[in-house]
Amino acid sequence: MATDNQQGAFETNRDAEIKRGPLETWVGKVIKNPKRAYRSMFYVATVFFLVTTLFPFYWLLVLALTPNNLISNMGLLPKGFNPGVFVTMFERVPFHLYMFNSFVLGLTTTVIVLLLASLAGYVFGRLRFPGRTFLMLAILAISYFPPAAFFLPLFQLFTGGTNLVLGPITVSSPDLFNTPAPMVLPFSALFMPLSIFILTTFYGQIPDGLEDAARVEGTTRLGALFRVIIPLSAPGVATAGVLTFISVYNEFFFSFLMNNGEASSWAPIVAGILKYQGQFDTPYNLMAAASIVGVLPVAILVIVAQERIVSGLTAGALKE
Amino acid sequence: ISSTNGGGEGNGGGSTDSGTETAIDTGEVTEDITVQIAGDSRMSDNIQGIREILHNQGGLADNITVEVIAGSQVTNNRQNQYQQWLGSGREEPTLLLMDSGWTIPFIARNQIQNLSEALPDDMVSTVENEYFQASVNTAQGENGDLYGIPMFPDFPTMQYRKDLLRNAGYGDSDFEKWATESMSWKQFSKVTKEAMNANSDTQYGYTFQASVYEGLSCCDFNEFMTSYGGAYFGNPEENLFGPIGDRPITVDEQPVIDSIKMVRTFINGEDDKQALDGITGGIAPEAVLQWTEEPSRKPFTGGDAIMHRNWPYSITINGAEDVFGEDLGVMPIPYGVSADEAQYPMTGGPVAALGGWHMAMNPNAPSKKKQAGVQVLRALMQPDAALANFGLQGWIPPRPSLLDSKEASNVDVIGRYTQQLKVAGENAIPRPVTVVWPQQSSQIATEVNAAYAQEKTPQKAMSDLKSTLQQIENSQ
Amino acid sequence: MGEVNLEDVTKRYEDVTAVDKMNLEIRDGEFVCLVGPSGCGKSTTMEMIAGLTIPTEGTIYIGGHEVTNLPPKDRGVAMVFQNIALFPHMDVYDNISFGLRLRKYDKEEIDRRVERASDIVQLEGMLDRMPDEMSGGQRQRVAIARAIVRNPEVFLMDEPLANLDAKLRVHMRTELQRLHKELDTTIIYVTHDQAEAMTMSDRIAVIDSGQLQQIDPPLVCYNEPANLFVAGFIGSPAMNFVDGELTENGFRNEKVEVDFDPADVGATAGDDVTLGIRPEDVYTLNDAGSLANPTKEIEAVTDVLEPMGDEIFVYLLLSEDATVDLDEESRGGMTDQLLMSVDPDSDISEEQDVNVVLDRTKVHLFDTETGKAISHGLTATAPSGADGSTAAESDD
Amino acid sequence: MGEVNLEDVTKRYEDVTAVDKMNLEIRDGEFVCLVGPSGCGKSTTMEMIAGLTIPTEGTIYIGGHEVTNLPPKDRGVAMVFQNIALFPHMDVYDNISFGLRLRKYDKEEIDRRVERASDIVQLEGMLDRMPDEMSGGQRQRVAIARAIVRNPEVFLMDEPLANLDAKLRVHMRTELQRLHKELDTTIIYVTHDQAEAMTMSDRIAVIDSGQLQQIDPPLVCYNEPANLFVAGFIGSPAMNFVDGELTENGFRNEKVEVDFDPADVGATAGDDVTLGIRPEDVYTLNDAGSLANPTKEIEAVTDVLEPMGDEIFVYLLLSEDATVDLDEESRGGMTDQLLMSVDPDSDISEEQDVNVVLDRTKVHLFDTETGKAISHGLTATAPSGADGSTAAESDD
Amino acid sequence: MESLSETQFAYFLLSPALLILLLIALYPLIQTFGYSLFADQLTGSSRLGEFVGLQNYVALFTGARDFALPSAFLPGFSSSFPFVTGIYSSALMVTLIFTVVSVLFETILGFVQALVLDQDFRGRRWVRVAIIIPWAVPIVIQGMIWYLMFQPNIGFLIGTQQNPTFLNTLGLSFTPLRNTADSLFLIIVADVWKTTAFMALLILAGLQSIDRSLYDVARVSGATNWQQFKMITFPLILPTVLVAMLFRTIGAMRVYGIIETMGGCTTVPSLSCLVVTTFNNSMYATSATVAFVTAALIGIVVSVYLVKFADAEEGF
Ligand SMILES: Nc1ncnc2c1ncn2[C@@H]1O[C@H](COP(=O)(O)OP(=O)(O)OP(=O)(O)O)[C@@H](O)[C@H]1O
Ligand SMILES: Nc1ncnc2c1ncn2[C@@H]1O[C@H](COP(=O)(O)OP(=O)(O)OP(=O)(O)O)[C@@H](O)[C@H]1O
Ligand SMILES: [Mg+2]
Ligand SMILES: [Mg+2]
Repeated sequence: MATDNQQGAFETNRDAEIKRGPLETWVGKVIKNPKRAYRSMFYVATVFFLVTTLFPFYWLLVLALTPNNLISNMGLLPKGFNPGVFVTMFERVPFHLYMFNSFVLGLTTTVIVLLLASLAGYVFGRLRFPGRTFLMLAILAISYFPPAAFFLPLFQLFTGGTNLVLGPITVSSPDLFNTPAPMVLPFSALFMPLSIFILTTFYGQIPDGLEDAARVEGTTRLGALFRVIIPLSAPGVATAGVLTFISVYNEFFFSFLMNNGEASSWAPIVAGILKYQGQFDTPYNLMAAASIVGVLPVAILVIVAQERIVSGLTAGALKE
Repeated sequence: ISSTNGGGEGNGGGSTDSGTETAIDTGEVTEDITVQIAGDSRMSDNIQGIREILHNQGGLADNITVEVIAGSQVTNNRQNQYQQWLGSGREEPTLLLMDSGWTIPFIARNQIQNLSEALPDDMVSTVENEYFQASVNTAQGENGDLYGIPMFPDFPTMQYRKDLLRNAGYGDSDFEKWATESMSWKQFSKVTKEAMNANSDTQYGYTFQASVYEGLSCCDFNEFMTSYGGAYFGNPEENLFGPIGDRPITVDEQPVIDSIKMVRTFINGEDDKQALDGITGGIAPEAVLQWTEEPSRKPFTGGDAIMHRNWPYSITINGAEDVFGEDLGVMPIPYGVSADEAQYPMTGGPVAALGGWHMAMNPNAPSKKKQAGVQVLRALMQPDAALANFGLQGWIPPRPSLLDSKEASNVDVIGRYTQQLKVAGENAIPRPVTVVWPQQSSQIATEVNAAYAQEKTPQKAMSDLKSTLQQIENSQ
Repeated sequence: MGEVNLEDVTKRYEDVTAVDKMNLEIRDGEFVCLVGPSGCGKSTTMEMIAGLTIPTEGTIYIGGHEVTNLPPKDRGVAMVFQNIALFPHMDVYDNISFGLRLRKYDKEEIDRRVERASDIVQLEGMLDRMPDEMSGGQRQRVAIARAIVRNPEVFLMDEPLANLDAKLRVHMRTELQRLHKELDTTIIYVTHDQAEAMTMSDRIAVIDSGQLQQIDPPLVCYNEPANLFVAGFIGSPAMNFVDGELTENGFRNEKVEVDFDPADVGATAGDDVTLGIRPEDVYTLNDAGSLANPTKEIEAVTDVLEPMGDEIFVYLLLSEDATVDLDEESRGGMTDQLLMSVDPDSDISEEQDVNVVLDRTKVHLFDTETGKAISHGLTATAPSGADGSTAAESDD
Repeated sequence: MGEVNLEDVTKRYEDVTAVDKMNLEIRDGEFVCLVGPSGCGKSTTMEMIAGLTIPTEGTIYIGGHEVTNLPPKDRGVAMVFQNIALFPHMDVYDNISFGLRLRKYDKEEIDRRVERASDIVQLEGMLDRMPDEMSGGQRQRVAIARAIVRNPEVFLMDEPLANLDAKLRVHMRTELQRLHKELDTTIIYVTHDQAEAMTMSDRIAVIDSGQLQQIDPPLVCYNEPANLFVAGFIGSPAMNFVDGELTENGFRNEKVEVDFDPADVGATAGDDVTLGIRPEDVYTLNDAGSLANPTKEIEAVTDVLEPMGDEIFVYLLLSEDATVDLDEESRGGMTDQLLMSVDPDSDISEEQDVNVVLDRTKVHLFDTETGKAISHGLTATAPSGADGSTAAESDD
Repeated sequence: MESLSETQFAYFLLSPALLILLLIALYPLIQTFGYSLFADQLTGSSRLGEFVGLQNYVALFTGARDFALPSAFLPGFSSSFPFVTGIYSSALMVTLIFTVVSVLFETILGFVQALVLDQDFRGRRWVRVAIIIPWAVPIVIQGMIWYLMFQPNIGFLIGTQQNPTFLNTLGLSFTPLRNTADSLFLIIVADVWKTTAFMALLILAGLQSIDRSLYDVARVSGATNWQQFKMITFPLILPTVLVAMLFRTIGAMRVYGIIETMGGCTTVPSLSCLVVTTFNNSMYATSATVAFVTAALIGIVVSVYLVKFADAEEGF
């Protein structure tokens, strides 16, 4: 009986279709079957986002492939085709070394941040203690300041300009200029509040029961953090990690001023990109090429890494 | 942890006044030593060639090696880096390549070595007597002492398309004349308009830079203004580099206003309410208001413009065989009034804003390094070395005389235009660099751009600017 | 050693006192069931013993050492959680072996133990499933296995069998008992299943509103409940309660009369008392033949019958106008009804007049006001002066 | 209307067939319990009816309409989940009123209904608690309330009372029954509690390994189980099974002999059969007096006694060397033991020789191989030639 | 360690994070605050002049320091905020507009992106890469991309008077990057392009952490997709969204890089622009002062925000 009804509905529908245009037909179908509407909305959204996010990259590619001299009155297609730019960019600047530096800086910072922020996130997300709100706000307040506000004292500290008085002895701080330390440390401090807040929300949402179970099984609270809470917050942890890593990868202020800009002095990718730039002349094509090389692999790597981190965390990377 | 620096006395770490003035042992260094130079990527790209020049043409001893760290080419960033390095008393690098546009603030802060005290007199006097005067001025302190050796000056010129002008009826004889005898803005605008009419498929007439940036205040506007006999602070000979607060502010004078009106005519045509009489209008696109060097060069290089003001680097690009080759013409910047008619000395005529870089010395460097640094400076100053560097890195020789040399004119592309450069160099006008220039510069750029964009009348913009500049002057 | 002592332990949440001055002595190797109504504080007590919740007041000892503030891992306890709490990111093997891996047992030992545990809970072949691929009962078995792979001194089990079917439950019950014997560990066990509590435990601790009501061996709790609460709580279906007054001649109310000498039970006439009698101790006159000490007849009419297969629950109304008010049956207190359990073969039908008698030896008396038990079972014979009409007297 | 039909419904996961060609017809307004061992596919069946899981094969109808692929919201069902699944970010009130708020009921109506539902589940005064501030049983009650505030055509309840104590469970049971009557909805109910299944349901559906074994009224399942599985599964403690052979004279094995004419039960001599007898139908000679149709005596010795309060379970060993092997008791099949339930007053002790008889009318016979039931209850008298020695004959 | 009280334990675990923050953040901030109490010093080897107390702050608020700061074009922008005058108020205005608009759009778009990425479909990983790469683009390059797109005669989005593009017909000027309103708009677009990924990533993580069985319950209760979103998804990821918004708000209020690389700090002077510009001009005391005032303003905005959402989520 039910099938009869449907049959009937289907028939009328077919009759009507003949007179309708394709759009109307589609609309009709959509009204009948809202799933279809969701599906199409979903595709429209996906395509929209793909176009809007990728278009500037296409534009970057157009710039890269167009010989620098011809970059003017650009249309949607490259003027000329100069794939050699991807070779030239490495000849002009040892870009891979800068990428490597960025990588090391990013990775080190990310590890430090995730470690410390995990502890802090655990504390803020799962423990109740006096001073909690105040400390959270205080940590947050660090993010209010523009990086320039930290710079001068830090520069002195890291270039040996600050004297530490330890009782009778006065030691001047070590000269860390041109080493990763004066970048990694400020990055860690400046990007940590974000991770702390992210992890706080994620850790706070893990049911107490699971932590309890782990503790009764014989972990310490910290053990439970690393074996249960962090793995279960894997998407959040991975995201905090990715955000931190990429922030470091892109950071400009400290990356630029805490070294002399040489690849051998741990200068990161931003310095590398700027290296292409002359005082007046700007080889847009080289910079575009360098950006593509600098960004695309990293983005892909980061996504792959994120997936691996998530699956690694959740599927027992912590297994002995 | 406590810091002896306490509440913010903020004395830049180890830097001390004394270091900048002591004489340096100028004798030979005997041991192997490496001198680190904070240069740019062009230098570091050419480091092998530079070493050869230093040892072969410059006669540098073999035990001294130079090493270049390539600071950012973006001049602001470089300045910033140097401020931190020198401010905190770092020992490296020994030598620093400094923009002539901001060497003076370092001098004012006692952050670089006083070369008049430290170098042998012969070196100092060579610089003072034989180098482009404008360049030398930007490397001197208030007391007239020398703090940097000009390595290469930079002067903008007017580039043009001979092929397009030929269509408008001009020929080689005109081009030859213009190469050394610049034309007036009136004529320039007329010629440009004619060429535009003769080449209707060419999009633009004259392209230059008028974005809100340092390049407008230091250079483009400075040139327009100076070529009309205007000046920022009255007589440039006396007041260009100070004394801050004790000099007139003259941006509201008629020549300055006229220069603004002229540019408005270029952009908006002769029916702009603030058009300048005698100037042919509508030769420059509105886009110049947003253009800096490269965006303004792109259309020219791309064949879409007839006239283009830019620095020598672009001559090399535009004069290359696969671009315009011999069809690229170069002349000094046109003038508004002749030097005689101009109110102040150093103004009027085919003025060119001064760019270029000096080599300065880090006073905190160990004395052995300073000693070797002096040897490097001496080697760089050798005429043969300067000429070789012109060929290698395109560094325009800092002594006018060298531009006349055979070697100079043999340099690829730019060698064809040494005479124009020499004229420009002799008429160069530095920006009024002082410690407050950075503040003044951004205000100037803002007001001038607003006036060009018809958002303010020239008079209003300049009187606003005057009062702001006054405040800045007074703040010191 | 695995003795567990709670001394005056109290746990207060903001507005709730979950556990109230609890004193509990559990001997080494003992199997104790905690029972009590939902929300009475059983889980909270377990959590405090495990160290997951810190008591607001009081002291906890395990094996003679104070552990009140010790972290769980140092207490040597294993726990099966009421909410199961499997680690969702680990497969069954990893869940079960979690505690062992923490303790760095070697691979083979772990494998051996996991295999053994999964055998016991009948999870062979599921070791690589993830928790979300399992049924409710399977998950619960994983949780049990996770606790039993370790050999702790104290097992805490919070309704470990709630999601299992009767068959499996019986199986698990015997397995746990065997385990208990083998390992000689202390087991504290929360259950809502009377059969579990009765068969497994050495002693049952009955808790109400955070307070310990009675802790005694199962049959003692069943036969000699300390108070109305325990009497009503232990036994399913629950004991019948009839409110009345104590007279010189025994218990009296409108419908029910039970004769005895108040002095025999150490009470004085005039008190308000509640009489308790379990459904299986109510007999129809037909069946009363085998009964040694019946009470006087009580007139009743049957209401609802609930056939259970192996017995039938008969709801009897004592007054004609009463209806079975399943809803408002409250714990303890007077009701106008009696529940009787009869043989499934009995030819009893709804709305039929039946006269019933109670087994005197199984009659409980409670002080209505305080709820305290006064006596369990009356003397075999009715006191002189009371008539023993229908009941055959035995000399047992 | 609320009839629910499953036609050949199958659900396969990667390597497991959770539900296997299930055919189930549930009538409008019926109360059906699904029972079966853990992991047999009960929850999966419920999920498919609710629309949360789409069957791999087969068709589902609700109220006569095909709903196989319809989203849950269009099926008019409410469900209590086995894993409870309260919304952690909502307080009790919001959890309960969730479905009503979705349907934009007005505030008063919502208040009224929530109050009613929370009354039923005895959660008054807890409406503003958050789920993590509640005990396991309290949470489960919220889950029940969340389902019953709505008046759907079909209720699905997956072990809704697993975490409740006996008392509360009885209360909830009657409440659900009342609700069922009032609303006249179809209720499909998963439970592991035999008493629940027996008392509440119109019919019980017994499932094993994803397959429906029997669907019949409770007493039919209890008294006339369709096969060995059902017989063993329904009833707690479980039915005793004794393997043997069918001879001309009836059932025979080493220890147990039951005389009857195979023709009477429609079987032929020589078949392997399994005899089933429930613990309450095993009598000691002493108690057998009341028994109309006893079998021949069986010699046994008592092993373990399990006193339950209202009865005692006695494990009998039939051969002397046998021990109670609680572990390997398998469903159906020969065991050397019998479980007997006796009155708590019986003076029976461990390791005592007792001879027992079975109630002939309660003897079940199954085909050992296929498990199919052959007969339930034997003719009142033994066939001629068999001796009816001890049993008194009645004319019933 | 386990025997520490909850409070002790909390502080114990926090100590490494607090230590590094103390050294790397608090110490320099105190130093910098010290700087703000001195006068600027442009000559001589000392970075700072004499002690002036709070005069820098006074000068900033009264507009007496405006000459030293980049100023916006549009006079309408220097509308009056209480207690703030002149350029500072216009910078505040620019910053607030930037913050509100960009954070709003980033949140909405990020949300939708996250919802898209939460679906299971073929090629999801690549769509995810696509959505995330803008976030990986260094600001210099981000600036270059958009700068060139809107550079007359280079990019194709800007036409000429004779040959306007559709953007021009919509009202974009022919030199949009020299004009405060237009460049602010374009800078917001560029920022939304880059940082939406930040939102999307965080929200996606939040979505992935939701217990799926809650949706089962909701569906059986009759929730439509929209209702599931509104009543389950949204409240459960709200804490994550709030954190993301909080940090984007703070980030946006400190915007500097993209402005500098696209329009220039003189065209669109944000609060951070003032800090960096004065810093680059060696006016360390003014820079420190502006930094502290900026931080205080951000603090105020954030407090308003926190108070407003405190009911929504107690997590903070
Ligand atoms: N997502 C899944 N993936 C794989 N197997 C599953 C999945 N869900 C359930 N199963 C399996 O399907 C079978 C039936 O599961 P179901 O949850 O229906 O059992 P159940 O009868 O409800 O059991 P219980 O009484 O233990 O709750 C089980 O063997 C289970 O392991
Ligand atoms: N975190 C908490 N905040 C406030 N009250 C709580 C909290 N945890 C438990 N409670 C309350 O404490 C009381 C005891 O809870 P507990 O979990 O111990 O009960 P239970 O005996 O285990 O009950 P059930 O049999 O239902 O699981 C309950 O009333 C419960 O609501
Ligand atoms: Mg509990
Ligand atoms: Mg189930």
